[in-house]
Amino acid sequence: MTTLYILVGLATVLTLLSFVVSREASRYIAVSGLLLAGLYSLVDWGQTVIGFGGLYQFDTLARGLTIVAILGGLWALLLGPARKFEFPLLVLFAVAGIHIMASTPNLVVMVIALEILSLPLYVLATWQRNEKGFEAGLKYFLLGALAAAIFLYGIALYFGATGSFAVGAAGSGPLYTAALLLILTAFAFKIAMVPFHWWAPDVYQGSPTVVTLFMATVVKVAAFAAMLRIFTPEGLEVWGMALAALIALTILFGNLGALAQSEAKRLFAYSSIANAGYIGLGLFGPTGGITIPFYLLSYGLATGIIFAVLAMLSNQDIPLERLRGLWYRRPLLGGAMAISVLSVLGLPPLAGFWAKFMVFQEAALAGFWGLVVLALLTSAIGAYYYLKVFFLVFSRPTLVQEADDREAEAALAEFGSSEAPGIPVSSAPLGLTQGLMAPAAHTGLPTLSILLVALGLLGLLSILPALGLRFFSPGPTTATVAATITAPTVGYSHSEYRFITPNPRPLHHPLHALRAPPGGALTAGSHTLLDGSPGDSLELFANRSPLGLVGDCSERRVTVVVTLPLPAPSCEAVRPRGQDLTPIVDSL
Amino acid sequence: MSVGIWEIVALVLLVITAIAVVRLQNAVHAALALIANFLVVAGVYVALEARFVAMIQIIVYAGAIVVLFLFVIMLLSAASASMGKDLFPRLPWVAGLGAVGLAGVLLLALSHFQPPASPPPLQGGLPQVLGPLLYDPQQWLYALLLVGFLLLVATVAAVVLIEPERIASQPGPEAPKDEPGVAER
Amino acid sequence: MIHMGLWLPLLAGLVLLLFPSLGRGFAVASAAASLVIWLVLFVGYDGGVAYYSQTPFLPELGVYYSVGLDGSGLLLWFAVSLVVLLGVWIADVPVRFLALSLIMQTGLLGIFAAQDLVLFYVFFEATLIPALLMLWFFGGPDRLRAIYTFALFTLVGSLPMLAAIFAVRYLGGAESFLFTDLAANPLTGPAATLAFLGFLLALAVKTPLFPLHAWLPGFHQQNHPSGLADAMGTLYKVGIFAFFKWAIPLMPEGFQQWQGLLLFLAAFGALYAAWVAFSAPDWKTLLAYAGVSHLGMGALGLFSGNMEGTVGALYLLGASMIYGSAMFLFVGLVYKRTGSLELMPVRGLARHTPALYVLGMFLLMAMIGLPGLSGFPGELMVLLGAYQVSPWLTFVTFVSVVAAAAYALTAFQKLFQETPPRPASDAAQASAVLDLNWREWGFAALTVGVLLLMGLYPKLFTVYLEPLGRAIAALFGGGA
Amino acid sequence: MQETIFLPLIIALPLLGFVVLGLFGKHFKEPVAGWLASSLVLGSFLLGLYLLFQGGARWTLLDWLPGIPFSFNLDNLSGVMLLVVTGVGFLIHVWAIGYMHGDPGYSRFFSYFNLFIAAMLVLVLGDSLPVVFIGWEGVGLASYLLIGFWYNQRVNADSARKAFIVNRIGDLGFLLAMGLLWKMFGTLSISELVQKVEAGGYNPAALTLAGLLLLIGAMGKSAQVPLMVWLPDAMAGPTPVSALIHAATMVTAGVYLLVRHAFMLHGDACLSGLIVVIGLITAIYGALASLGQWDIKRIVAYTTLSQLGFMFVAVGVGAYWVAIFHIVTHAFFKALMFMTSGSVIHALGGEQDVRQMGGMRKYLPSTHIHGVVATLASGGLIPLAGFWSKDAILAYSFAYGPLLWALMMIASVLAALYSVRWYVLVFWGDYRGKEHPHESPPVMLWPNHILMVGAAGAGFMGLPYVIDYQNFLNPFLTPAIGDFALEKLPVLTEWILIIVSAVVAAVTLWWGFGFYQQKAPPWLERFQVWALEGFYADALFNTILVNPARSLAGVLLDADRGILAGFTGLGSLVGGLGRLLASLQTGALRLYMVGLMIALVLLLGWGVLR
Amino acid sequence: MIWLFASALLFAIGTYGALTRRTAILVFLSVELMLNAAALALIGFAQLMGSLDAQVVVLFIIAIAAAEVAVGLGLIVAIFRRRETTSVDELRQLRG
Repeated sequence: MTTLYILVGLATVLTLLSFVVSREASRYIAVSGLLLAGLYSLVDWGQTVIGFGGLYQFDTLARGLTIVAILGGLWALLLGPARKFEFPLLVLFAVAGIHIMASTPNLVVMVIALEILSLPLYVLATWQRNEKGFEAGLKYFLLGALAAAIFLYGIALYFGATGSFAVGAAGSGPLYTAALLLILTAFAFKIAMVPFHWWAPDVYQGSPTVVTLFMATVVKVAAFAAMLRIFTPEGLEVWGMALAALIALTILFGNLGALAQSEAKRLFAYSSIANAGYIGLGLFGPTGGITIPFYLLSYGLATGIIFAVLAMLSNQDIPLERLRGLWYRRPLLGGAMAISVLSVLGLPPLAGFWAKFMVFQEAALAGFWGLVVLALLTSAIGAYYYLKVFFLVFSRPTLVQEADDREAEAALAEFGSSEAPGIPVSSAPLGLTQGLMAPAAHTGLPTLSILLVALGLLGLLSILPALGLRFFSPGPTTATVAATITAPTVGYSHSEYRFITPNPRPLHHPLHALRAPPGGALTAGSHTLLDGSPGDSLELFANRSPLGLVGDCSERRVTVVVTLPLPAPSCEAVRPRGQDLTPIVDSL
Repeated sequence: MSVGIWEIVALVLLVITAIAVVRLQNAVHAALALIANFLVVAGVYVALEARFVAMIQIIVYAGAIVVLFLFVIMLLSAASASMGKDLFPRLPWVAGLGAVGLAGVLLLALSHFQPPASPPPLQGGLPQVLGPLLYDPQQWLYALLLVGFLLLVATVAAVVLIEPERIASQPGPEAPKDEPGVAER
Repeated sequence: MIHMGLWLPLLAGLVLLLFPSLGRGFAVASAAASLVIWLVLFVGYDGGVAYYSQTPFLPELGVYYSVGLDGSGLLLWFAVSLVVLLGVWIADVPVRFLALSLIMQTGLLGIFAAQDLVLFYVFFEATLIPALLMLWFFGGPDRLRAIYTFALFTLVGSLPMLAAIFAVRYLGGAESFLFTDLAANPLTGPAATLAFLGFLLALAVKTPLFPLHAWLPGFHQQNHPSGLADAMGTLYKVGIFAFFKWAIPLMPEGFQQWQGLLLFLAAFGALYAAWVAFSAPDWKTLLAYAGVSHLGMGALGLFSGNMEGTVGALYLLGASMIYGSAMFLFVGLVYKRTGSLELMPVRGLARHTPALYVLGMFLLMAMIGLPGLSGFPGELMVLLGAYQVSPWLTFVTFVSVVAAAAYALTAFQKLFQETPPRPASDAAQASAVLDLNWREWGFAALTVGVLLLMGLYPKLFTVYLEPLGRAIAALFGGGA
Repeated sequence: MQETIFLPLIIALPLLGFVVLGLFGKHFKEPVAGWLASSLVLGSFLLGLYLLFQGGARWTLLDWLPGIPFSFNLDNLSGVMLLVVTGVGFLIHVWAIGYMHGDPGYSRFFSYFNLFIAAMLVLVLGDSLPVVFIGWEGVGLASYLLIGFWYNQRVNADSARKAFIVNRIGDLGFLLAMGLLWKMFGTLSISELVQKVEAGGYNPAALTLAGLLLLIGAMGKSAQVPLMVWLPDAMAGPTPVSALIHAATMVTAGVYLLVRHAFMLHGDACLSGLIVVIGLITAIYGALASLGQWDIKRIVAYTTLSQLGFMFVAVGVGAYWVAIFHIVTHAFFKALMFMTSGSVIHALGGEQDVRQMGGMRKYLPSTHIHGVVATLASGGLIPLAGFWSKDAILAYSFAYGPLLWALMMIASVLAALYSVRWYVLVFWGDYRGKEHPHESPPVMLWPNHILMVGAAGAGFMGLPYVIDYQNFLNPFLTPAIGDFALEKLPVLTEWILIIVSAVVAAVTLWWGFGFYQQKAPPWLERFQVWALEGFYADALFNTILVNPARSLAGVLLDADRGILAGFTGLGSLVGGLGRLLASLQTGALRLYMVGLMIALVLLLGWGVLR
Repeated sequence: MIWLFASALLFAIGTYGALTRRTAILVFLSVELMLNAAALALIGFAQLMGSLDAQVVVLFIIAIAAAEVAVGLGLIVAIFRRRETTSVDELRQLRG
C-alpha cells in the first residue's frame, strides 16, 4: 500500500510543489520519491498486500514489475534534465500508472491505470516540440484512443459474458471469446504487437531519446502485468491461437523490418516490436509470471543502456552512422552499447539469452513448437542488425567524426565543467535543435554511474540468472519435491497435488510442476514438483478424492512413493481457484 | 423481449446521428450530431434504469466534453477546412467493409448473450443506490480516486501541451548554464 | 581442479585485457598452467565421466552448472590447451589478441566439459563472441562480409537447436537438462527426427558439413595472418563432438532417420573439399578446405554409429584440431617471412629455412594422414568403422586421401621447393629470410613431439575413447 | 618365437640415425654421417640375423588402437626380406658415402636413407596390417623425400610428388582392404587372419574383393601397369636412392605384401589370374619401354618394372617362394646394375644420357666387370642368380599354362635384350662424351664387389628340384608363407625348360651384343620414339585423369563460391523482404488505423465464428 | 438486447469514422462515438443482468473520455498552432 501512496501522493503533491521549488529540486524530489517507492516495494517481499476490497493487490508479480518500472523511471529522470518541471512529473505519473496497473486484478482499474500511464506518454512523445515530435504524439494519441475504446468495449463484453469486472472470471462462448480478443487487441497495441504495432516505430523515432528509453523499458511492463493476470494458461484454448498468430506476425515483422532501418531509434523500435513477441511467448507457459518479469527486467536493462547511450548522443534522429567508432571515441559508452546489443540479441551467456531461454521454454511447455522454432529463426535473422550496430560501434571513426570530437572537446573546455552539457559525441553543433529537452543527456558522473549500475545488474543477471528468477518467484526459496507414483494409473485423469502449507501463501499464478508434462494424465513414474517450501506437506488427489498426506518437504528434495488405489469412478473435476490451498498442478 | 415503437425510433435516431457524425463534411455539424447522439443515448439510459448515468451523460458528456470539441473546432477554424486532395480515395470503401464486418462480428457475438432469468432490480439507477457503491472502500472507491488522479494527470498533460512557448521566452532562472540550446524556431 | 582449468583462462584473459602491459609472458603462463592442469587431470583420470560436479544454476528450469570430463573431453581439452599454448607462444599479435584467445579457450573447454545441455549450449554460443571480436579487430580488409557470413551461419544454425533442446527434454520427459537425465529419456518417434534436424543444422555448420561449410573459407581468409584466430577457429569446429556427445545419444532414433543423408554429406563433402583445395589460391583457403575434408571424414566415422567410427572420429577431431591449428600458425610463420600467403609464385624457401621446411613437412604429412603421425590413427579407425556401414561412401571419402596428397604436396612444393625465378638479388633474399628463432624452435619441437606421440601411441587416448565408442554402438544394438 | 624387445630395436637403430642426423646433421663432418648411418643399418642386419637364427621373434603392444595391436613378427619370410633390406641396404649406404661426396645435403641424405630403412623394416616386420601400413606409407614418404632430394629443380620436385600421389592411389586400395578385412574378420593381425581365413565361414567373394584391394595397393607400390607411371620419373633422385628404393627393396614391397597374404590368394583362381595378367603386361611393357630409353637410369628403371612383372607372375601362378627368390636375386643384380650405372654417372660428372657414354670398359675397368655380371645376371645367363629365379618362374608358368610360358619367354628374351643394350651402350663402342671419366673410389667399388658376388651366386639357394631336390629357400619359407602344394613338373619337362631358357637367354644376349653395336635400323628408331615416351602412358594419364581433375578443381572452387553466393542471396532475399515489410509502415495514420481495424475484424471473426 | 446491438452498430460506425475522417479532431470525435458505444453496451448489460456495478463503470468511462479529450484537444491545438492544419494525412515524416 505504501508504495501506492508514495507514488500517487507524491505525484499529486509534487504537482503543486513544482510551482514553488526549483526545477532541479522537483526532479530530485521525484527521484527520491521513486527510490522510496521502490524500497517500500521490497518490504515484506513475498507477501501479498490487498486493499480496497481486492482492487489493489500487491503481490510478487506486482512488486517485481513495479520495481522494473521504477528503475526505468529513475533512469529517464536521471538522464533527462528537461527544461520544464513537468518532465519529472509526467514520468512520475506514468510510473504510478504502471504500478496501479500491475497491482490490480480488476479490468476497470486497469483501463484507468492505462490512461494514467498513457496520457503522460502522449505528451512526452511530443516533448521535442518539432514536427516529428508532434507527429509522433498525434499518432500515438489517436491510435491509443482507438485502442482504449476497443479495450473499453472489450470490458463491456467481458462483463456481459461473465458478470464480473475481475480477471479470471470463468466464461465461455463467442461473447467471452470476443471480449478476450478485444482486450487482447488493446494490449497488443500497447506492447506493439503486429498488426497493432503501427505507432511504435514512428513514435520511438519522433520522441526524444530519453522518452524513447522510458517507453521501451516500462510501457511493456504495465501491459504484460495486466496480460499475465488476464491471459492465464487456463484459458489457452480461447485466446491461444490468436496470440500465437499475433506473436508469429510480430517476430517476423519486427525482425525483418529492422533489417531495413538506418536510424538507430527506429531500428530499436522494430527490435522492441520483435521482443514484445518473444515476451508474449511467456504467456503460454505455466510460469510466465516469473519468466516474463525476468525478461522484462533483463530486456529493460539492455534496451535502457542502448537508449541511454543513444540519448547521450542526441535526442533527435540518430543515423546509425553516428554510432561508428563509438568504442574509440567513448569507450564506456561503446562498450556498454556493445554488450547490451549482444544481450538483446540473446547471445549466451548474457542475460538476454536467459530471458529468451525462459520464455521460449514456456511456449515449448505449452506445445507451441512451431512458434518456438519461428521465434528462434527470427532471432537469428535479427542477429544481422544487432551485429550491424555492434560492429559499427567497433569501427574506426571517420576523419570527420574525429574532427567533430575535437570540436566538442573544445566546446567542453569552453564551458569549463565536467558536469557538462552532454557533449554531443556527434557532429551536431552544440545548441542546435534541442527543443524543450535538454541537450543530449548529461554525460556527467550520475549518468555514467547509472549506466555502470545497469551494466552491473545486467552482468549479474547474466552470471546468476537464478537470482533474478528467485527475485520474481513468489514465496521463499522453493523446494523440490519428487514423487514416485507406482501403477495402476487408469482412470486418474483429473488429479492434482496440493501443498498444505503452514502459512497460506497466495500465489498469483499457480506454479505448476515444471518438470511434469503439463496437461497430461497422472502417470506412473517419477515426477518432480517445484514450489512448496520447507515445512510444507504434499497431498495428492485423484479424481478429487484425497489419497492422503504422502510426504513432506522437510528437505530440499523429497521423494515420496505413492501407491494408487484401484481406479475410483471418474467424475467431472473442475479445479476451483482456491485461495488458501493453492492447487499446484491440476494434473501430472 | 418486445421491441416497442419508441425503441425503434430511438434506434433509428441513434444510427442516423452516428452516421451523421462520421459523414458530415462540416465539423461543427458533426459535433452537433454527436451531441444529438449523446442525447438520444441519454434517453436510452433513462429507459434502461440508469438515470444518474443519463444525467451525467447529458451534463458532462454532451454538455461539457462535446462542447469543448465544438469550441476547439471553432478555435481552429477547422469547421469546413478544405483538405486538399484525398490521398487514399478508396479508403472509405475499405473502412466501410471493415465496419460492416466489425458490426457483423460483434452482433454475432452479442447474440450469444444469455441474460439471467431474474435479474435483481436496479432501482432506477438513482444516485442513492450508486453512491454507496461508488464511495465504499470495498467497492469502487479506489477506482474513483484513481479517476480523480487521472484527471489531474490529464490537466497537467494538457497544460504542458498548450504552453510550449514558456521556455523559449523566459528560460527558468535556475536553468544551469551548461544547458545550451534554444527552442526550435 | 576442473573448475580451475575451466575458468583460469577466462580470468587470465580478462586480466590481460585490463592490463595489457603484462604482455605475452602472462598469456603463455596461463596457457601453460592450463596444460599442466590438464596433465594433472589426465593422470588422475579413472574412467567414466570424471571430476563430475553438479551445482544448480537455474534449478527451476532444470539447468545445472554441471561439468565433467570423459575420454573425449580429456582428449579435446588437451587439444585446446595445447593449441592455445602454441598460439600464444608463437603468434606475433597484439596482447589484446592473446587475451581474446584465452577467453575463447574457456568457452572451448566448457563445450567439451559441459554435462548439462543448456550449459553446453551456452558455451557453444558464447565462444562465438571472442571469435567474432578477433576477426573484427584483427581481420583483413574484407572482414565484414566474412563476419556476417560466419556469425549468421552460426546463429541461424544454432538457434533452432535451442528448440530441439527443449524438445529433447520436454518431449523426452527428462527431469532436467543434465546429460544423465536426458540420456535416460531419449526422444523417440517423429519428434526425434525433427529435433535431430534442429541439432543437425547447428552442428553441420560447426562440423562443418557440406554445404554448410561455405562460411569457412572466408572466415580463414580474412583472419589475421598470424593464424592465431584461425587456430582458435579450428578448435571451434566442435560439430563432431557435439554430435557424439549430445545429438546422437539423446536422439538415437532421430539419428537413424538422418543417417543415410549424413553419411552421404560427410563423404561427399570430404572428397569435394579436398578437390576444391587443389585449386585454392592461397594457404588459408587451402587449409580451410582441407579442414572441411578431414572433418568430413571424421563425420563419416561418427555417423557410422559403431565403436571404431566413433573412436576414429573423436581421435581425428582431436588430432585435426592440433595439426590444423598448428598448420595455421605455421602459415603465420611463413607469412612473417614472405609477407604473403598466396600460393602462386614459387618461393623456394627451403634453402634458407630448412628447419621451417622440416616443420612444415611434419605438419603437412600429419595433415594428409601419414601413418606414424597424428592424423592416421583417427583416419584408420574411421575407415574401419565406416566400411562396415557403407563401403562405397568409404571409398568416396578416402579418395580424398589421394586428393589430399595432391593439394598438400603441390602447395608445399611451391612454397619451399623449386627455385624462384629471381636470379638477381638472391643474396638479399637469403639474408632477409631467417630460419627459426628460439621461440619458433620451441613451437616446432612441441608440435612435432605431439604429432609423433599421437601418431605412434594413440593408445594414450583411445583406451579412454573406446568405452565411449562402445556406448554409441550399444545405442544401435552393436557393441559387445 | 620369442617376445623380445630386440625386435623393435632393429627398427629403432636406423630410426635413431634418422633422428640424430636429421636434428644435428650439420654438426657431422662429411663421411661421419654416412658411416654412422651405414653402421646402424649394419647393426640392424646383424641383430636381425641373430634373431632369425634364434628362430624368429615377436613383439606386441596390445590395443594400440581399440582391437588392433601394434605387433611385429620376425618369421622366415620377413627374415629374408629383412636381410635383403638391411644387407643390400647397408651396401648401398656404403656406396652412397662415396657417391654423395660433396653434396651440400649429405647428412640430410643419410638421414632420409635411414628413415627409409626404418620404414621398410616396419613394413616387413609388421604383423598387424596397420603397422604394415605405417611402413608402407613410411617408405612412400622416404621415397618422396629422396626423389625430391634435389628439390631446387622443379622436375625433381614434380617427380617426387607424382610418385607419392600415385602411390597413394595404391594405398587407398590397401586402406579399403583393411576396412573390408576388419568388417569380415574383426581383426587386422595377419597371424590371426591366417587362422580365420582357414576357419572359413565367410563370403569368398568378399575375400576376393579384399585380395583385389590389396592387389591395388601392391600394384601402386610395385609399379604395375597401370600404376607404373611414377617409377621412371622417380629416377630423378640420387642414384643410391634408385638402387635401394626403386630397385632392390621398396618396389618389391608389393610383391612381399601379396606373398604375405598368400593364404588369401592361393585358393582364388580369378584373382591369381588377374595378378598373372598384370604381371605379364608389366613385364613386357617394362621391357619394351626400356629398349627405347636413352637415360641410363630410366633404362634400368624400366628393366625393374619388367622384373617386377616377373615377380607378380610368380605370385599369380602360386609360386610364392619363387617370387621371394626373385626378389632376392633381383635385389642383388638390379642394385648392382644401378650402382654400376651410378658409378658411370659419377665418373662422368653427372652425365646420364647413354648417347654421351660408350667405351667405358676402357676407363672404368672394375665398374665394367660389375656391369658384365649385372648384365648377365639380369639377362638370365646360366648359372647367374637371375637365371635361376627366372627359370623357376618360367617353370611354374609352364605349369600354369604353356601359353603363359610362351609369353613369359618373350619377356625373358626382351629382358636379355635390354640388359645387353644397356651394357653395350655404356661400355662398348667409343666414348662419345666430353667429361674425363675416372674410376670410382674404393668405398664405391667394394659394395659392388660384394653385390657382384651375390648377383652371381644368390641363385643357388633356390635351385630347381631336379638339381637340388630340397633347395634351401623353399622349405625355409614354407612355414611362413603356408604350405601350398605346388604341382611339380615332370623331370624331363623341367629339364627341357631349363635348357630352353638357358639357351634362349644366351643366344639373345649374344645376338643383342652384336646388334646394339651396329647402327639401329629405321624401324627400330621409330619404335624407340614410342618406347622413349613409355608408349605415351603419361600423356594418356594426363589427358584422361590429371587434367580433367585439375580443371574440375577450378570449376569446383568457383562452384563453392557459388554456394556461398547462394546463401548470401538468400540473405539479401530476407533483407528485401524486410524492406518490403518496412514499407508497409507508410507513415499515414489512416492506413495504420485501417490495418489495425482489419486485423481486429479478422481476429474477432476467427474467435466468434470458430 | 436491442441496445446491445445498437452499441455494436455505434461502435462500428465510430470505427468507420475514425478510419475515414481526415482531420484529427474528427477522428477523435469518432473515437468518442466508440467510447459511447462501450458505455451503452455496459448500460445494456447492466439492465439485463441487474448490475449496478456496470453503471458505476460507465461513470468512469465518461471521466476517462473527459481526460482523453483534455489531452487530445490540447495536442491538436498545439499542432495546429505549429502547422496551421489538423489533417492527419499530412503527417508523414516518420515512416519506413
